[in-house]
Amino acid sequence: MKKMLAGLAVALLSLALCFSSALAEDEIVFGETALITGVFGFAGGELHEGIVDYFNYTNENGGIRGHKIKHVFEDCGYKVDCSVAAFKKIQAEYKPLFYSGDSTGFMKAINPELKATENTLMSGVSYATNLTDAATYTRSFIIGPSYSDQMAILLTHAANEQPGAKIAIVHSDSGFGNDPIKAAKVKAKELGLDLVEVITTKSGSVDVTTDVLKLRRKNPDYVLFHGYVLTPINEFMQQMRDLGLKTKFMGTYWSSSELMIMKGGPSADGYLGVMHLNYFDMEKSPGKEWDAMRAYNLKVHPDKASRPNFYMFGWFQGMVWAEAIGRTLDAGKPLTAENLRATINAIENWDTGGIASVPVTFRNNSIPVGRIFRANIAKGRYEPVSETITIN
Amino acid sequence: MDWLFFIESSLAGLCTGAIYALVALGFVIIYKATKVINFAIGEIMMISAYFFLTFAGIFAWPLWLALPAAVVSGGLLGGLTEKTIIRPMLGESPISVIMVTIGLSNILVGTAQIIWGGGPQVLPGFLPRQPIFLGEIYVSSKIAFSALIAVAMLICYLLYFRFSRGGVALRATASDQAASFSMGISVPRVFNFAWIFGCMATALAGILFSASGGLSPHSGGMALAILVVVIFGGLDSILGALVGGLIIGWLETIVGAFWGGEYKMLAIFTLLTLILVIKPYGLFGTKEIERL
Amino acid sequence: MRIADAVSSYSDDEAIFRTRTQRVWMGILLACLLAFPFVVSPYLLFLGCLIGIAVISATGLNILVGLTGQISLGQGAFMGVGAYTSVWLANQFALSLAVTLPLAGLLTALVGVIVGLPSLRVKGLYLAIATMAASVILHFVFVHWESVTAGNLGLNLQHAKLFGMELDSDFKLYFVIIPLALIAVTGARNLLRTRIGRAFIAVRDRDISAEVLGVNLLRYKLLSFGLSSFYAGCAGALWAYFFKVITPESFPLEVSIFYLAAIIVGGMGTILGPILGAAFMTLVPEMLKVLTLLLEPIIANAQVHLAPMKGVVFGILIVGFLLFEPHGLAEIWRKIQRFFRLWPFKT
Amino acid sequence: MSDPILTLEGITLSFGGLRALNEVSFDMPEGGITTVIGPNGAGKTSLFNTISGFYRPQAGRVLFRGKDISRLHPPKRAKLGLARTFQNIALFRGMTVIDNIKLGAHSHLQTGLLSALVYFGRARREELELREKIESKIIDFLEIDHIRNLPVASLSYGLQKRVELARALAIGPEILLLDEPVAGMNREEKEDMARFILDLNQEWQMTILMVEHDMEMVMDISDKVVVLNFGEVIAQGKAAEVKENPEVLKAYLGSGDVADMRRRLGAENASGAG
Repeated sequence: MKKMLAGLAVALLSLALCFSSALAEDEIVFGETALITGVFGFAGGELHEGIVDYFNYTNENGGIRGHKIKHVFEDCGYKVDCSVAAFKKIQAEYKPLFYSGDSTGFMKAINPELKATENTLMSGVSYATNLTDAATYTRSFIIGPSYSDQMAILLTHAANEQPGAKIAIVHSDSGFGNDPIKAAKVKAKELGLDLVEVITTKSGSVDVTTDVLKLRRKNPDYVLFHGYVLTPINEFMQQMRDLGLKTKFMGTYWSSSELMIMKGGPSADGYLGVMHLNYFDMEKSPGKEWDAMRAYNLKVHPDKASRPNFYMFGWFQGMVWAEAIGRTLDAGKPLTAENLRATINAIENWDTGGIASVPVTFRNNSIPVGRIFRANIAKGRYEPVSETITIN
Repeated sequence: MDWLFFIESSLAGLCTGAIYALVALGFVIIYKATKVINFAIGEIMMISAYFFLTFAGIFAWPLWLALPAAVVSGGLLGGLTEKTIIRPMLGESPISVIMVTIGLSNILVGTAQIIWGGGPQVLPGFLPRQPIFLGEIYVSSKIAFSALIAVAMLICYLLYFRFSRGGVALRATASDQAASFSMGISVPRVFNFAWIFGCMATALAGILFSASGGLSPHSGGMALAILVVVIFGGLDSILGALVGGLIIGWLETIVGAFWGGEYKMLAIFTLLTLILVIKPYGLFGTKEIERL
Repeated sequence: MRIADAVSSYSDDEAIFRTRTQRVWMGILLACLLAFPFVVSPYLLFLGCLIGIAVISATGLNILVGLTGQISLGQGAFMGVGAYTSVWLANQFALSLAVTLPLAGLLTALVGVIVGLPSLRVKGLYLAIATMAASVILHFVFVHWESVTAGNLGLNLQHAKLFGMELDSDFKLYFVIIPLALIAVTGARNLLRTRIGRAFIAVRDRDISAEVLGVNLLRYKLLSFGLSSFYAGCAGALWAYFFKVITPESFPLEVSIFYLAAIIVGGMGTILGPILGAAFMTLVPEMLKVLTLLLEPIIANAQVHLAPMKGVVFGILIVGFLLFEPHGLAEIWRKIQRFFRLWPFKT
Repeated sequence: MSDPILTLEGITLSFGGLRALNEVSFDMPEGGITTVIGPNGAGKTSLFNTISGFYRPQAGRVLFRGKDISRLHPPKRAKLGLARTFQNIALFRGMTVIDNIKLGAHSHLQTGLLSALVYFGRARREELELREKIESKIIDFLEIDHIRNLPVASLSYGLQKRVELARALAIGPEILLLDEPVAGMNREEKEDMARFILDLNQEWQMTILMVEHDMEMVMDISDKVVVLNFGEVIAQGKAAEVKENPEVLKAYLGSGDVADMRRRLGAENASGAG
């Protein structure tokens, strides 16, 4: 009885505390619904650390034009109602300028709310094709090419390497997995590629044998994977290699991390991923910012010598936000949503010092640009194999 | 109709089915003894696969040691579960017992994430990879060897339960608890024993699945099909577990091969609905006699 | 301290609130609910609405599981049916919430009755899996009936309309959700003191005896499924109006489990239980976040490291309540009441 | 005594290969007390279950006031006025005494779902009327007013039996089937129960069919006794006649092969014939 009352008191007290934290005058606030738990937690956790590290790094180097960054976040494990709650809480208390959303569902759900906020712009983990609709999503943008654009980049690369090649697409049966499939079919036709097979697997699929059998019969030159994080990709590649198939494998951003493909062993060698960012591990430095990031990571996380591409995503996202604010301040404009939006839309051929693998240009709420990287299993790293591919 | 493809798919499906049968057997052993439907079965598979990863991958034990050690650890986890949270619930309403195992599954997922992190893992390869060709017919050796191991374990179990003292005690308890108690069988020990053995079968299947399907704290979802298998075969029927496992494994694979992966769950759950309408207690389950 | 309840007529004895004290407290509670949206932050207002929706759904599930003793793992999918129905009706015909909500409830009730059909032949564990099958099949329908559901893309919804007014904020929706939740709870409470409620409990406690005593099992099991799904459908419709977007992934199996957990933690088979359970289970993750924030100075990066604890705590709550307080929060509340009723004479 | 109110014609019921009832035929005079006796496992409870419709006999008919009710579902039979109590008390443990009794009246109430949800109009009126009726007739009569709001689980065995009787009365029975109404009671409780049964029969003009082991009580209050053994009627008639029937004495009261009989009956019990 007494214990319960005490518990209640603690809970109320903590609620009160949580609403009383003061905000310093010239701080700029960024909000985030992090994705630390749940099915995508392993990727979201790295992404989150990338964001945190970038903000700390910026603060240690004087902030954005002298403004310190305050970062507030909550973990929601991919649950929309929780994310909405977190957004409202952070919005009520801090009115952040930028906010990172943790799922496509959340970013869609929050859109009306977001438009009603004073000054908040949102980007996040989603590359959903819908979000490129700038008329509906006036306050959201994508930090990279949309899933459809990613597929288009991969297909373009295949068409360049081998005109008229036979293509198979393997995707998961989920909102994420189904997103770009229609667009990809159209694009393949446009590029004169021969789409021989589209395989839908249930998410978390265990046995890929029959799918491999199908692929063996069609013997495609390229297999494109999309919609996987805890992938059956390795199993696909292994069985197909065991069968002696010479197919090349490709995958979209979330399927191009070091966490899965590098564990695939020899059969994963030569896997092609699409990235608008550079990887954390590169043969030679792509730029000054990249060096600074590595040095900073080494300083604060001496135990983590390598990072997957999700970390880069987080760092880059923070960087885009800071750049938008910096440019707006430089232009002498107040930090309103309209001004920030205009600044982002105007970003053209921005050199990120090696964080992005391409010059950054915003179009259609997104950065429809990418490069193809190739997995070199022996060296344990990805290597760029294509020039910048831009989708119009 | 591509008959070669059909045969190849059927073989792959039956191999998956053999592993399903192994999990289902573990499930049925637990159900027969304690009347508990274990919704945490997928998570026990997942944790056991992490045990194997730890022993074989991190401690670098040889396979002959790591595999049995992981299986036994999975069994001990089952025994511990029975002792701590299942035993106090015996005799409670089915809903309470189901929910306690669902609670357990949440605890196991969180624990796995805390201990091993949320990232995907690849188990050290211990299955042969050379493709097998039976004439024209291709069989993935990984899945074929998984099935062989599962079948070997199944046979051991069946022999054990038929001929050993422990097996007799288990069967006696399953058919009449009060009578077995009066004959000097320690019913609580049999319960514990059933959980240990049931979870050992589950653990092995978990390792086999993860060996080709990859592993993460959320891999437990793979066990959803097992619930279909046991209801389809009959909750208290070992024969039902074996036949149900093979049929469901086969059906799932064939539907996936010919219609697409998105129809797999639909197909097996539709079959489940049909069987519930036609034979409410599954193919081989016994109907409970109701009394006033 | 109260000594006894003086009751002068059967009508008084059958009333929900038998004493003056109870009525006064109820009045205070209503006043608080009314004042709530005027004084709290948008975040707490959001949580208030969320709890209101959860209360409706949990109360419905309690009718089926707690009162009638039929296990269902389909509550989440039923909410989905209600959500899709209301969104489709609202988008196609620009109907008001006053129309879409009952229609969503009715259609869901129909689906619930169909899903409940196996309950005539199977019980307990078999029924649990049968309802799970229904939710898998419904999920498939949500994904693949693209002309109605738009598949994986999901549907967007404009602001709800009611009597010519746009419900364009949580503040306005609150005044729809909370009264509906009160109506839902009162309905369940009323049901409990009539022949239907008694028949439900009789089916739960001893179905065969109930049948011999004149209760038609077929009718009451299906009635319970239908009624429970009606509640779920209404809750789902409100959920859709509240979040303004639905996808097939909005209503996974976890939602069904969440509601089962809520009525277990709250106290099955009582009226208060689902209310307390829905509120508690909605607030626990929020409380945990606050707690980890407080631990931040002590444990570096506590927010990140303790995140997986949420699942563990959810599991421990279920197991812990089942093992140590199977009658849930409602029972704890009763104990507190008894304590204060006797206070200060007995401590 | 007048025309039979209930007639059984050649009832045969088997479970798997086991025959629980074999060609059972007898009838019950309206307004009388009929008692079925027989050793454990003779098929008495199966007979009750057949009459209330829970078991479907393979052959034979049940006639109620000359009308064949063999195909009616249990709830319909309850509505006709076949009320019963159970050998092992079957009260609803989640309800209070008064709610248990009210449940008995279930089939006579009309309240629909909507009315029930708002508890207004018919629902309210009906509930209050029912309460009034139960209070004035049943609760007073059975002297259970002090426990009406208690949960049934907290009551003593004797009181639970009494509540079960109250619930059966709320059905508004034409025939009251009592399955071992005084089993397991102490002397005082037994006397109370016997008094209630006699009152019901004489003052309420109620027809009663009873299964009972307590021979003293059976012989005291029964108008007619039916003896079952191995599912067959071996004798029926007035108590005094049956008592002297040599067949009955041999099969039921005789001691010679009782042990053997019990063993065989035990086997039958275990296989679910009850």
